[in-house]
Amino acid sequence: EEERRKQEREQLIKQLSQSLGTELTEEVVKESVRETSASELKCALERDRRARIARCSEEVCADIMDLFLEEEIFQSAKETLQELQCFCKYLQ
Amino acid sequence: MNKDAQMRATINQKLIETGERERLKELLRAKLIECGWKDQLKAHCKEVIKEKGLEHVTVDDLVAEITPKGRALVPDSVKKELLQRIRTFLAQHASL
Amino acid sequence: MNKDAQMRATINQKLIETGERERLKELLRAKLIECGWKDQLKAHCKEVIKEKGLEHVTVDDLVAEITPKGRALVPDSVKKELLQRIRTFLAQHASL
Repeated sequence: EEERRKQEREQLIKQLSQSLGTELTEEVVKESVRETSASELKCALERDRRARIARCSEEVCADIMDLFLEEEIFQSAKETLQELQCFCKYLQ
Repeated sequence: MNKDAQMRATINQKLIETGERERLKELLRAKLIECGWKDQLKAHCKEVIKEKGLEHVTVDDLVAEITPKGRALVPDSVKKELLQRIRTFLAQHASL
Repeated sequence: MNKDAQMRATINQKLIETGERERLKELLRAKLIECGWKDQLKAHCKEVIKEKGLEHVTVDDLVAEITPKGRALVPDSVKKELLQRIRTFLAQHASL
């Protein structure tokens, strides 16, 4: 009788351990998967944002430079031409 | 409530009361990091994000996609170690 | 409007609102004088006028002739400094 009870108890412990193990594993897997998914998505979004800022900064910089050079080149051409025309008139 | 269910409820209560449940989960988390499971999960997340496109993916999509792989990737050795810890705990609480 | 275009618009708006765009132009002007760009451009203008003849050249002709050289003569260090200033400005305006 004692032996039978002992076996029953061991069997029960085995079953309970297994179901508890499965339950805890499932819980940890689900929690970790959600946590990892959230953090990976957040990181990916942040990387994307940083890359976009870097790309757009370069484009804005190029635009500013282009417009600036356009204005400066035009001014320089106009001034130099006027200067030479005045000088020529003066000589005449 | 039958005898098994009663026993189960008592054990769960003991696990929570003694803090063993949290310790077991901590152990599992640590083992999963140690064996590279978490890194595999991260890599899989990156693949899914790349595949679906950042604009079209939500946390729920990712969870749905990677959970089956997450389950499958848990090494047997980790499962065995957890089981051993649970058995030891249950054996120590023989009065159950 | 796509995300990049939206961000470019936001950056431009911020640069204008804060007066930074004007300050950047001032910086460019100063740097280009300092490095001799302006003098080189003027010398190139004179060459073109001499070549084509004062009577036969218009401002538009001159602009068309000197623009490629004008752009090519901008030192890389000046371009880099401008980009760095924009990056620093954006880092200080983290709301983007």
